[in-house]
Amino acid sequence: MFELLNISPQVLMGQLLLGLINGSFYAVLSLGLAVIFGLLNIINFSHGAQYMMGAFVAWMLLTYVGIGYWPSLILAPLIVGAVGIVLERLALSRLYHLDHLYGLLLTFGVALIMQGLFRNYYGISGQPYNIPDALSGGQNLGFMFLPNYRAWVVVASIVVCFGTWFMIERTRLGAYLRAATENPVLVGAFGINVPRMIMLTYGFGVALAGFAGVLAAPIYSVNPNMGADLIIVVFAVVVIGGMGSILGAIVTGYGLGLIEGLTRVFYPEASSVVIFVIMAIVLMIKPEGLFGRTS
Amino acid sequence: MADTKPKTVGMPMLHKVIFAVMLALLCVLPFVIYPVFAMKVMCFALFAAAFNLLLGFGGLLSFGHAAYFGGASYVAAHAAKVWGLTPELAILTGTLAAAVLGFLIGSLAIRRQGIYFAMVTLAFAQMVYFFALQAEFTGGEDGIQGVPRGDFLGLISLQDNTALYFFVLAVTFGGILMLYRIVHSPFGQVLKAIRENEPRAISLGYQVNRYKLMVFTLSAAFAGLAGATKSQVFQLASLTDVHWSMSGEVVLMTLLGGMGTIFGPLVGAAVIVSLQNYLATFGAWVTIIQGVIFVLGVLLFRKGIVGVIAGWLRRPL
Amino acid sequence: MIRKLAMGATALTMLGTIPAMAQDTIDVKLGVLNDRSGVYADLSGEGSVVATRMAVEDFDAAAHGLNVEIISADHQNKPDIGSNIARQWYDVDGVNAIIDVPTSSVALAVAAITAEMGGVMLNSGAGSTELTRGQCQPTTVDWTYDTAALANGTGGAMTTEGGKKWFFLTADYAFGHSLEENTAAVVEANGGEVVGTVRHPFPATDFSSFLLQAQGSGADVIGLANAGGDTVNAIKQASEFGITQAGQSLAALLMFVTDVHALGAETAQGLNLTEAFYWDQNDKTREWSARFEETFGSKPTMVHAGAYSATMHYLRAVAETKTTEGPKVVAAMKAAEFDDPLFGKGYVRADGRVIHDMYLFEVKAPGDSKGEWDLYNQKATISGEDAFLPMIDECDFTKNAG
Amino acid sequence: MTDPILSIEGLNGWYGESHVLHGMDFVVNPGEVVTLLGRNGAGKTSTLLAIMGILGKRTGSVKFNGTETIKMEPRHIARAGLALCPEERGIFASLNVEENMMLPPKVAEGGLSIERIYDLFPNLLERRRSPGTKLSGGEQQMLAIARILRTGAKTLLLDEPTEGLAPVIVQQIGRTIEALKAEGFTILLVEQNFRFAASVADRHYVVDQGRVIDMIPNTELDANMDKLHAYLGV
Repeated sequence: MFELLNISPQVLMGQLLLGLINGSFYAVLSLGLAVIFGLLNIINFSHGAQYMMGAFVAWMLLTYVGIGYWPSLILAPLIVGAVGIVLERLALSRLYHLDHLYGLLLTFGVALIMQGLFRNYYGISGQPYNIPDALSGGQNLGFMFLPNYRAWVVVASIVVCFGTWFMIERTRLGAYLRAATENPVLVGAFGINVPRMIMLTYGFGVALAGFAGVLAAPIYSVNPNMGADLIIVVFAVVVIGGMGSILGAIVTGYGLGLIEGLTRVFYPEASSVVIFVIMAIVLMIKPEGLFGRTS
Repeated sequence: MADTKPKTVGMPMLHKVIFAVMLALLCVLPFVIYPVFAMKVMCFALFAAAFNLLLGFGGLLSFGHAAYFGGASYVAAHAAKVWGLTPELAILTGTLAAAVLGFLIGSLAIRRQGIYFAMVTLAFAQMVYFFALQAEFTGGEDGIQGVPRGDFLGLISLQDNTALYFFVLAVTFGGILMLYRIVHSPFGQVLKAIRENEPRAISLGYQVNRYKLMVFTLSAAFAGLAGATKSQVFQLASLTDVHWSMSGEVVLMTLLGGMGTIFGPLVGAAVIVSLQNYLATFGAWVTIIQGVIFVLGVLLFRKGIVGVIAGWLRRPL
Repeated sequence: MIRKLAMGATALTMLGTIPAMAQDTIDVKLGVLNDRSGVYADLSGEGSVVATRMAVEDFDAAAHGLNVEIISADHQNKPDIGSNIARQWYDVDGVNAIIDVPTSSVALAVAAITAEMGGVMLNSGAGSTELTRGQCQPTTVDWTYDTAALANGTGGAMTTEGGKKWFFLTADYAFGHSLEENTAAVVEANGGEVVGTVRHPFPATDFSSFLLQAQGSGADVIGLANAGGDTVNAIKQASEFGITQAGQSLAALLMFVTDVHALGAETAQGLNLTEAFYWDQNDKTREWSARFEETFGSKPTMVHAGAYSATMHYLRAVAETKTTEGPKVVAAMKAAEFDDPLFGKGYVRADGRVIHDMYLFEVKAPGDSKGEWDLYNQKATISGEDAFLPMIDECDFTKNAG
Repeated sequence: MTDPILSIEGLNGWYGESHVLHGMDFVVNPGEVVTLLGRNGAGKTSTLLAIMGILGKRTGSVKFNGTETIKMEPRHIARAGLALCPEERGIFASLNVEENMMLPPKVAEGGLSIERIYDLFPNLLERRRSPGTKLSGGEQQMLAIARILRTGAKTLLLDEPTEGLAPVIVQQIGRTIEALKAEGFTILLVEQNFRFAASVADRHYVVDQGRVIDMIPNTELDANMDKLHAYLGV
């Protein structure tokens, strides 16, 4: 069948692998978004800007302080997360009793401010950031040349996704989180500091975005707009997976990466819209999303 | 049930006065400020008012209203340029197209609620955007350029800015008055009942989904009217008008002005369009300032400018 | 009515000041309209304002009896915002010429308004050939480049050098399509063939999938018919996937020195591209670019240079004709050939197309680069006549105007 | 006479915009089991929520162990040794039985160990990996009570622990409460099941329209039966 479409199985394999790599970014980003939505009930529209910030912080660490890729992989998410925590304390925490809409609008505004500021100071053409030496080069897989860095992206994202999933679904801290997602008031009445948990969760979700940004820095252009359109796609991923579902975000992230990859072979023009088509279909058939709980 | 049917509410004196003052000001405006700019403000005011019908009075947040606004502007531009229709017919065609599109998307979207509703509308709007990007007649990212201004009813030339201004004034002001009428009609009262308590409205025997679809279609149609008119003013239709950030912008206008108020969206649109216009020299600061407005609006003035004023006056505005 | 009164008042004041104006000072208002916050902000943006101001100073406008004022605005790459500003500038602010205007959709809208209002459109930033063909206007002067010239430069040179089989990575919008079409025609005219095309959404971040398809096609050259961030990302990823090491060459069909700078010589080395201007070409360009850098902080792009030279030529024509009426000034610009410090000898053709040399550059290897901005080796010069498309009859305004 | 462990004076409470408590006054002494009786909507559950600090807004005085808590955050009140077993049990669906059990942090020494709890409720041990809400109603109630026994809190607020449960389970809960009382726990109980209340409590406060209108010691219950029926509208 693939031969009929003029695509050899080898090429298809390659494309699927690339889809998986893209899916890695979607998975890490939508995971952060889902974690935040789960506990805060806020759609974090500044997620794309925070992803951009992760890449920029890595670049700044390198340019101004001389800190390289590996330390940045830890440091940049921490810094981005800390900025997120400030935002949560100053602004978001005042909105929890309101409709979802307000959180979305506030974070949308924050995204505009962040992107605008970076644009003012660093221009738009982007900054160079090289692949770390340890990961330069690549492997010839027979059906394609796989750059080492891309392989690392997949590994890193799987580790982070699995780690996050494990932390939330299998640890005591995660149990607090899940409980607070269901009934924050009761969890507070048990003596747990829910506001601090919410603050840290937001910081963590944002740090995930920052992490994705550092991962992206060596392969995509580090520029202020890099997250602007991505947010809409990641948003769709979370909705398809089921708002707030951790597993849903991860699986859908990788899955849609693959589907997008296939679209790029068969109908490349549509690769940016295919996710929305799927989102519309999913919402029509299973409105709570593929992995969402019906409530 | 039958005997408690909500009645049409007459226009309160205060609103009559405001509309009259507004109209008077608008008649003088083109001699004071640049008419094309004023026309742009009016188009966006109508767009925001149409959006507000859905969000503020219907309680439905659409995140894809650019589809109707921009879609209609393409159709109207095409109708005027290629089919050679007169401006009023071109606008009518665009509006109809938006209404049909709104009906189709709306009939699917209204089955979902809250954030899911917003997402469905966004998804369809992205598809419309994709179509606008791909379709032959839309001219890709160049858009449809050089749309003739034409002759109103085939008689009066709209080449002159002032003539065009009064044409646009009639269309948009008329549209806004019609929206006012809709909000204060029995239909609007039912909408209000649905927004406040949907299960109760259902138990009262209202076919809630039919009302939702109707308000969605109406909102899309008026958004289309605004978009179609804009295409005649600027003589072009472009991707900007169907992009998702346009959907975000209209939310901003409505929120800033005060959603669920009559005059809020008009004020919001005027403020945002003026900002974009007068801050154009400041480059990236425009986005930053818009962002700051969003943040402050959400934190401090959730009721919006007009909402706050209405609170002082203790009168609905 | 109020406006008429106002005009009457202005007329009165003018009457009153006639003695002072006996020296025939002409007020000239230039509007630099470009992208100051979006993707083209670095390659045009504030830099074009700086370049325009330099032109006014270098021309010594006051000595020529011109009183020049420059204003600027951000069109945000939106045609409606751009055309609104343009109309307002002509209608209210009394602007005589609009300069730069990157983004084809905005440029086309502004060109139409300019013709209607009798201004002058000095295009430097936009690359659409439509400006001097399908949608040509008697008041348009298209100074710096267009997609056809880029296609001729890069496509022609690379095909004759042996890159016979081409694969295009095209941004899926009108600009990308026309860039691809122009280049494909040149490639075929030079005996090459197009073995495949993939149209990617605009904007896109990940190009690996498309690059893999390009790699699988067995093409000699991968032509990047896109712009800005898309091109940068595609090149970055091509280097990552070892495309060039594997023997395929990359041709960026629209790329500016700021993009190359953003990529760094490390990643961009060996890349072929065509530009109309490079700061390090000769003493004159170096001298001017140094002055530019002093005010602006970085080296100029060809768009900045174009804004400078177009303004120079425009001011010369205004000083000569002693009018700011668009059609007359443009006619004068077309009548006189120029010898410009930045663009060399050239002329404005009847359709508004400015004919000057274009250059094929190759990005230096990092070892050969002596500084952050030392990026290009000049490979070939393409004469203006060869670079640009021939004029179409409908746009021969000198003839049509009679 | 010892000081009361819980002393409520002039407690007003609001749920959103609506004013639900209008000056509650009552005390609970150490080691007592006290019930709040009253019709639906009388304000019993709101009283418990107000004591925990999780009703929308509250004024007046709530002294716990002599400390004024009216301005304290819920989590600090909990840390002081008050534990709530909420209406409808508040078992978390996304947590398994053991996670539900381990959720409330220890607030004092002397809580039941997990082994002891599993001894008491062997069903819970068997199903410790099942999602909390997959248990039967009775098991969920056991879980909800067990969970707060773990924390070491000695004053428990139980909101209708018998609601919707089979008689044999209700009896079991009754025995549990008696056992807790014997161990020195203080319990404030909200009940609709009047007979159950009578079987475990020392005193009963009758609540109506957000205030206490009467107090009946359990020993005088029989004598006051008619009055009580009138209050409760049975």
